[in-house]
Amino acid sequence: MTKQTKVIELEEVVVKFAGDSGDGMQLTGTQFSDSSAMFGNDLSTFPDYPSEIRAPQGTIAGVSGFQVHIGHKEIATPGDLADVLVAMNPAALKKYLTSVKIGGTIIIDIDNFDNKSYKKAEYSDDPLSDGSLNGYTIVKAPISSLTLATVNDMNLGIDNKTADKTKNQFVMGMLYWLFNRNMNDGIEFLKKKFSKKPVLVDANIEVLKAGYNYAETIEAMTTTFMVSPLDRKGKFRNITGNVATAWGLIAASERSGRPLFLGSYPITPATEILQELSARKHMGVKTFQAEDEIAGICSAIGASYTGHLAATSTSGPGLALKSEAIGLAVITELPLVVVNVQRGGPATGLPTKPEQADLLQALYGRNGESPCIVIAASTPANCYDYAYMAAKLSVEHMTPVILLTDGYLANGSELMQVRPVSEFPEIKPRIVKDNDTEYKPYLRDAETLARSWAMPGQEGLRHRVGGLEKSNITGEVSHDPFNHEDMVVIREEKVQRVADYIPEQTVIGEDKGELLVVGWGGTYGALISAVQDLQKEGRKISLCQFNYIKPLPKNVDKIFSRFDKIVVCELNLGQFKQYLQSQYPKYDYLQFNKVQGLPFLISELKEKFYQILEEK
Amino acid sequence: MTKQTKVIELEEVVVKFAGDSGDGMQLTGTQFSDSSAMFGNDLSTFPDYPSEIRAPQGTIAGVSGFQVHIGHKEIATPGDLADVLVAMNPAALKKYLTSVKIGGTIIIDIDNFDNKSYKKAEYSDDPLSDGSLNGYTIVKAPISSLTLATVNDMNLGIDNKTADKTKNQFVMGMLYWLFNRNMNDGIEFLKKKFSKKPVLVDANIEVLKAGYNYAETIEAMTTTFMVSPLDRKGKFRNITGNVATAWGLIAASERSGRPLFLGSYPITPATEILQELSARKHMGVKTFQAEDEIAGICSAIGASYTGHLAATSTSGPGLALKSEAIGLAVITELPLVVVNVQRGGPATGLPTKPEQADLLQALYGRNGESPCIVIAASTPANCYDYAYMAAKLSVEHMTPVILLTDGYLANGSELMQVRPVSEFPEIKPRIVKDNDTEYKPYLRDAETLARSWAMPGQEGLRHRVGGLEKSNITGEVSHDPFNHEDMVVIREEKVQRVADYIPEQTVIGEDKGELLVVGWGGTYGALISAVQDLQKEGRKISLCQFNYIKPLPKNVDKIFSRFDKIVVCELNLGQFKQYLQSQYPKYDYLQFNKVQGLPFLISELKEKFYQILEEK
Amino acid sequence: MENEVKVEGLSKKDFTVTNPVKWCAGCGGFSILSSVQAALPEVTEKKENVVFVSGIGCSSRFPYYINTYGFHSLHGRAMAIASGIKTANPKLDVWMVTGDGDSMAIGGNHFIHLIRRNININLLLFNNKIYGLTKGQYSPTTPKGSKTKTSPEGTIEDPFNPGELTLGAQGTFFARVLDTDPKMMKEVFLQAAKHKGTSIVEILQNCVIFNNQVHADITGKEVKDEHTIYLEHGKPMIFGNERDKGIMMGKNFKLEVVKLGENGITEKDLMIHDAYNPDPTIHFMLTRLARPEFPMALGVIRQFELEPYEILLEQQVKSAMAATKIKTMDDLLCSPGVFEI
Amino acid sequence: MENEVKVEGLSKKDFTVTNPVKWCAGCGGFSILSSVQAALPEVTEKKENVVFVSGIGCSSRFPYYINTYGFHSLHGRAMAIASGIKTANPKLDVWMVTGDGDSMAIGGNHFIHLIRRNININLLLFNNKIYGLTKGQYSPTTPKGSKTKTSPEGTIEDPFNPGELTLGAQGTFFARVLDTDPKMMKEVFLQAAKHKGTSIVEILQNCVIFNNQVHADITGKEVKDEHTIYLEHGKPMIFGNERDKGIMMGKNFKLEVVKLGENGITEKDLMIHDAYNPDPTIHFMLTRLARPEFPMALGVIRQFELEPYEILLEQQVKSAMAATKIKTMDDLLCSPGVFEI
Ligand SMILES: Cc1ncc(C[n+]2csc(CCOP(=O)(O)OP(=O)(O)O)c2C)c(N)n1
Ligand SMILES: Cc1ncc(C[n+]2csc(CCOP(=O)(O)OP(=O)(O)O)c2C)c(N)n1
Ligand code: SF4
Ligand code: SF4
Ligand SMILES: [Mg+2]
Ligand SMILES: [Mg+2]
Repeated sequence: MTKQTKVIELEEVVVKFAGDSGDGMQLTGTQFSDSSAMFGNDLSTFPDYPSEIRAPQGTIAGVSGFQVHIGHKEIATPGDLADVLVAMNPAALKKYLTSVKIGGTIIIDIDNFDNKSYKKAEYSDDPLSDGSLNGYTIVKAPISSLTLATVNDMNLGIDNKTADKTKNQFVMGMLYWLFNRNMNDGIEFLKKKFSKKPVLVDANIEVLKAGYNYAETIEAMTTTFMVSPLDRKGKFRNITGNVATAWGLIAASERSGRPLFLGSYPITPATEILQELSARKHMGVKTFQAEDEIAGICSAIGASYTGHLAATSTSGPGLALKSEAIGLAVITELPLVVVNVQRGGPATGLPTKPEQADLLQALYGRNGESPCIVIAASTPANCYDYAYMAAKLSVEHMTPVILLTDGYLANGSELMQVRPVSEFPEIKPRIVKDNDTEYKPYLRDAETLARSWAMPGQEGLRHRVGGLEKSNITGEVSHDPFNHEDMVVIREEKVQRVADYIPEQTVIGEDKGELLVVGWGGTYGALISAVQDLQKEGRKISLCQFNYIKPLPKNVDKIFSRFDKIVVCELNLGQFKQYLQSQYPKYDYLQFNKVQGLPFLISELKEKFYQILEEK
Repeated sequence: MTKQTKVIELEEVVVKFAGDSGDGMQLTGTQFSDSSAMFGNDLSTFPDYPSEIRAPQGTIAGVSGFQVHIGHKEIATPGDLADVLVAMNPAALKKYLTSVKIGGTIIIDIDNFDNKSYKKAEYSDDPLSDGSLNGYTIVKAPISSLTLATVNDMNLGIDNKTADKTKNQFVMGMLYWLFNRNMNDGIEFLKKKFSKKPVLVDANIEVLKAGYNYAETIEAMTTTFMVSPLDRKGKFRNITGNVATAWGLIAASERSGRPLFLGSYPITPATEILQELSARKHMGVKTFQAEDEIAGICSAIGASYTGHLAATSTSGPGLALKSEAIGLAVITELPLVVVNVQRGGPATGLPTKPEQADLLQALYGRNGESPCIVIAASTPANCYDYAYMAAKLSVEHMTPVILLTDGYLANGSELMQVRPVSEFPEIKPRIVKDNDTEYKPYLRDAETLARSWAMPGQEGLRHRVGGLEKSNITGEVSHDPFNHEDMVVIREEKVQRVADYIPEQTVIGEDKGELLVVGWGGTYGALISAVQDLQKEGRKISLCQFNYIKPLPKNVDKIFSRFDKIVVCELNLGQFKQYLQSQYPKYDYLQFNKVQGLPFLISELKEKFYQILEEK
Repeated sequence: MENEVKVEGLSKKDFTVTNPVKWCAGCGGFSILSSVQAALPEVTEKKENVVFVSGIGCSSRFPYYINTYGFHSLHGRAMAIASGIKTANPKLDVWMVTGDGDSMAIGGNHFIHLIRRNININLLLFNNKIYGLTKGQYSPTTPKGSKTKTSPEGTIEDPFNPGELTLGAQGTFFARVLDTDPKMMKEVFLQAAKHKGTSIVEILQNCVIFNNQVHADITGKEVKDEHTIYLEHGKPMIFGNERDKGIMMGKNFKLEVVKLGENGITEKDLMIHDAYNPDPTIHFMLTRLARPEFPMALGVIRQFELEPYEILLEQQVKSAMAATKIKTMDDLLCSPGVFEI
Repeated sequence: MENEVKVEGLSKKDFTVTNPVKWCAGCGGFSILSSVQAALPEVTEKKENVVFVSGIGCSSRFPYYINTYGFHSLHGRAMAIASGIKTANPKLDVWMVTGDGDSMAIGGNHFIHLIRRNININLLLFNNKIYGLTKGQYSPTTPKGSKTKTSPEGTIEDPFNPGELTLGAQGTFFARVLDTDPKMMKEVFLQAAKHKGTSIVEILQNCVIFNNQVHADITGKEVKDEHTIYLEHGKPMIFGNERDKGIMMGKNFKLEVVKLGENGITEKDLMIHDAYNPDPTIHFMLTRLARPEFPMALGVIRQFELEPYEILLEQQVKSAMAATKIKTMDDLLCSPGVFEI
């Protein structure tokens, strides 16, 4: 098949798939991502589910989207705007038109564009003729009807409903053509996916080919794109933040020799961590799906007392419910990893949308002086690393760690390079030997102030823990005023000393300059993209993205002091800014906040940074 | 009975009663306080219960204490050290000896001072002869035996155990004599108290008289004290912080016309609020003793939806459990008063001890951006005023208010002047009229940004509230990004605008000077006492005690700017300081913290202030 | 929100909304909603008095789909919120909608305490035996062994039976209905509404997406009459396509399925359903009847009148108010304990 | 904490502590503690394997008073913490001590879920029908009408019966004992310890300070034998000072108290206690027997063996581990889905 069309080489491309919840757009998106990854591109993806399970067909509320950003270079976000939109119905078009670059390509399933569908999508005019699509390349493909025809022609005895479900392969076929990809990958994928239903393999492959051929045949698509592979070698996986978090915990369990226990209760967008670990019994993982969040964390505290690497996973409302029990882990000085996948608040809020507004809750949301280590992951793949570190710090310092991620990291995916577990730092739990006659429950390590871990079943170490204030060293209940003050100070100091065990804060860019952009957690992708764009233009701008929040790395003051201005960018009203203000009061912190349940756009960040750089 | 003894006129006196949990010291203390109040003294009291219900008799753990500070002048605290200690057994003496002023008077029940009791009290030597009491006036009274003899002599058929229980009246009798009081008050009190058991009236009166006569007769007590009445007029009550809180809510209910509903779960030291309101059904109050703290607050939110003045009362661990539901009240914009009586944390911590470490939890302990009004009472009696204000702000601004008190205010008592309810500011709930065709659930008042209150049962106003983000004005569920941002900002702004409706912050002392002492809540008594002492010495020191915490009063910056130094004093590790730092970053805040489950001593405060004033 | 003019005589239309109902096509919720809307005009006099409270879950979206006052609250907390509403204002008709997770996982404690207190609330429990809204994890009612997203090898927990749990918590009213039978639903909803006290109505609801056909052995058109028995107070326990089967008390206090006409058995030998029996033992047995040995019991299994909590509280308040001289805050402030100087 | 040398053959002394036990003089807790200490040597082989978990309350101070591993946790959460301990390490002997408030007020949800999951934990429920530690408010088991600090006019709530609640939650073991009867306590604790699954032991405990004599009608020396019946599996239900009374199944499936020898009634007419019956109906009736009509049932009322949760989980883990080729993290990272560039 020789091509008549022009091939454009691109550094990066953003494709968005959108359709009804039942149209299989999540699957198509994943399939396209995987094939890009195998081809050698870097990538980042983000799904956009509706908040109803299946809102009425054809309505905007029912549209499900999936965005993927692939590149010949390193890719840090799923992209601001799409180069290509696949819109399976008018609702999808309406919802996402503003997310397409001017001049972008829009592939629509013309079979679904009729007056009835316009009405459901709340269009008053026909969008195909009202001029609203001027400036875009519109490909009107009869996807549904050609799919049906293809399958019916095969006489496999497949009913129309099932046949219709293969139409996402028609779309895939068109994209294979559009991106000059080898269709064999797709064929292999389908063979595996439907290995138990051979009829479906055949049907899907046929539809895939039909899509490819259709794209090649029609004249609407005169240009195709080529995004060449990156020049890098190694093993990679396309991984979501939630799976990476689960895996990081498994890795830490293996390295620490402590079996993994997760006590959890399902909640969007954290549920997949529980699901993933429930499917990992073959790695020796035990999961306990509790009756609620409180039982989730409490079962984990119990498991921690028995010497397990214990974790609990949740989102904001669940973290609120766990507050009291986190305090119990603080005062019993037991290790515990609390994963909080942030979503829009307050209360139930915007459960499917990302936000960074649980930071102050993580830091302060408990009665009494109740310090925890707080860390945050910043990309889907490094959820693995920070889950690992959370576990390491927790068992080595004998105190709970709150790991913050968010719905954007959790559901988004990117390529993770596979590194052998042995390359990760060792984890050394402070386990007491049987019959150690020196053992006292609250005897502490001189450096870290961590107590030791003795577990039921061990001989000669019987002791009790609990929520009442304990006497230092002996661990007996104590109402002594000075002991209480000592213990309050020790628990805080123990957390502060973790600063000696974490990496120094890095600065991306020059270590001095006009503007230091400060971010934390999941905004990394957008911030680094925006900052690097400005750096390329020669602006004196650098990025300081925090992963360690409590304690802060030791060199923060030194970094901050070398910049003329500091702007703290967050998806909340300024929580990290407020925290920094209280820790390093001498700086003036500018702030840039967005609380829309959406990630930062690179464009809006750049605009803000230009503006700050210009205000002298 | 003419007196042979010297009468010393005193400005103020601190008396401490201490004995076994069963010795009735709480009752004796209260009786002494009441009689002092009726006599015209000002006063402040504080009980000190053991944390076990009845720890073994004679042990230090089982000692129950009650301190009362009376004065011819205004009294702000229960006092640092006691002038007079009544110690019913050696354990009581051991526990409280260091709480007595050098030169003070110690009355002991000599009948209980024997080797067996010394052992229980962990005395290795006889304290009466080992010199440890040198420098004190020791009155060795055979309280138990004389009481028994007195009652037995009456032949009333009272058994020894019951007779023994009257011994606290013997102590009272001695104190009536010691303080030159008219015993008729005591007799009247006993007649009322035992009105249903006339035998006990007689026995108790006889024992009271016996104590008086004994004191008069023996030579050990050569001086008596006279604390003259204050020169003030009016009606007063001796009231604890918890009762005052309950009553403040009742008053607000009456003034707002909204019936009062309390949903609560018992927890030390907040339980008495529930108990007091449960006993106030005659005022139309409904209380709901819930199955847990979450049901407590949720039932109150339900009641608020029906148009009740709704409240929930708890302490730190309970506040943690209520976090998620407070967020629900924030997003539904329903009025709700959350009373949090702080105690020592973290976790169960020191449940019977006061602390101020729930401040950051009150401010930030919820998922998402979830602003509440936060206010704090500062004396037992003004719990009444701030409970009233909490209710007023909540129903007028349609948002939850967290009222912070602490175990020290809650159980302590002082005199409250009775003011007619009409003297308090009006409360105007924003209730919608039936069939108001303009009504929209989230339509707002232009000034306060408060929405209106429409309640089930009202015609033509059917609507829904809930925990998902709502569209401004219409109140429909909305996932719109910009609406969410608007609503997050509006909810915060609504709370900030409350600053227009609260009094300006007052400064006690000059409005400029060398040192501004900053405190908040229950430390008022100690801080004002210390500051006034230094002011009398001509030091340029003033006090700024905060009751309104979020929002802060509008004139704070102006006040702070006029002092050379600011020191923030709190019973935690510096939570208010941290908050001030984030709100007014330009000041250097010194801090003085104590986390011992104990209130500040006036003496330690003065020492600190001297030191700061001297460091130039 | 409604801004319309009041009309006399309520009809189903008074309770319908114009906004779209956003459950999945084929969800059991639709027919339940419609049955509730059909029942309401017959049990309420003022539509303004009706309040629907729910927690979080697919089922808990209900208040948006019915034109009454409504509160879509927090996951598991609807029982507590509804308790507050009804206790504060006993005049309201308080209904609750909840799921098997909402009421019996996170909300389990409030569920049993609501029942124990016997607050007059009508609770509709959409039992689809799965967490719908979070997309398919097992719930406390999921049958043991089920494979779900969080139990890839099958669950290892025995499920709650909502009926047994209700009776174990001192329940005064329990009924079970099918989402496929609007007539039965309406009938039972009316009885629930009339019951003074907490009425628990378990509705076997189909979730087409995550647990499709989980109740098929009960609700399937062909099997329903053979696999269920609809209980009515005072009537003999008969069931079957041909209404030729019945339930009898057998030996050792075990229930038995018998065939009418066989072995000389007639209607008179059958158990008569006594929903009003204060003793819950037989009701406990009935809630436990399970396939394949028995048909599943439907209808009102227990209905025992006991003065509800909010009425007893109101009585205490009223008599306290009548008995006191302390009527106002000023009275209280000047009540004994005050002294004048 | 113990730093002593291990001795073979455990005795009560191995479980006693030297620190003072700080309950009020006369508290029912003392005799319960002593009975537990007496039972432990007979049911545990390694004292290091014993863990006592409690919530918050007077009763929950228990772990400080017994020389074993212990966790004094949060109010109401002991069930969840103990579940985590036992699930994580099934080799441990996990005991729980809780109060009526701790287990059935704030802890109610964890209580019913622990029971439903049937985790092998022995739960000792100190039922003094009051909140002791917070000084005398009513609890979910306080008899209706009781005047307490929070119910000055008497409570208006019907109490839970822990037995009924346990059975309603699919309980496999329920027993009831008296704090005044050490022999009975020890016997029943031994059976609870041996039961595989969640054992709920309700102990009627006296609180001398806030609820003195609340159980007097049951525990009083003079009335005990007349007012209680001690049930033993396989034995006829006989009671009374003279052991001349029994319980029979009467008409309409109602239990009846009968006198042996009267109306020709002999032992053979009496019910035989079948604790092992999988069907809980009769157990449900027995937990409900109440004065004055009936004696209160004591002893092991239900004991039905069902594989506990933690064992089923361990089996799933073991077979998953045996079946997989993915054994290490490196294997997992390189499992399907990986690609090499
Ligand atoms: C505190 C909290 N925890 C968890 C969740 C997540 N969540 C929402 S609904 C739900 C379960 C829904 O199941 P069910 O109650 O059976 O309702 P259904 O969707 O099946 O109707 C869960 C776990 C939440 N919203 N809030
Ligand atoms: C979260 C929380 N809420 C409330 C309390 C207060 N509290 C402690 S024990 C208790 C009730 C105790 O009653 P019960 O469980 O019956 O134990 P008992 O003291 O009678 O043995 C309460 C309400 C607490 N410690 N923590
Ligand atoms: S997911 Fe299931 S329960 Fe939820 S709306 Fe869809 S069909 Fe109904
Ligand atoms: S208060 Fe009651 S339950 Fe608590 S220790 Fe004292 S007697 Fe025992
Ligand atoms: Mg469900
Ligand atoms: Mg109790």
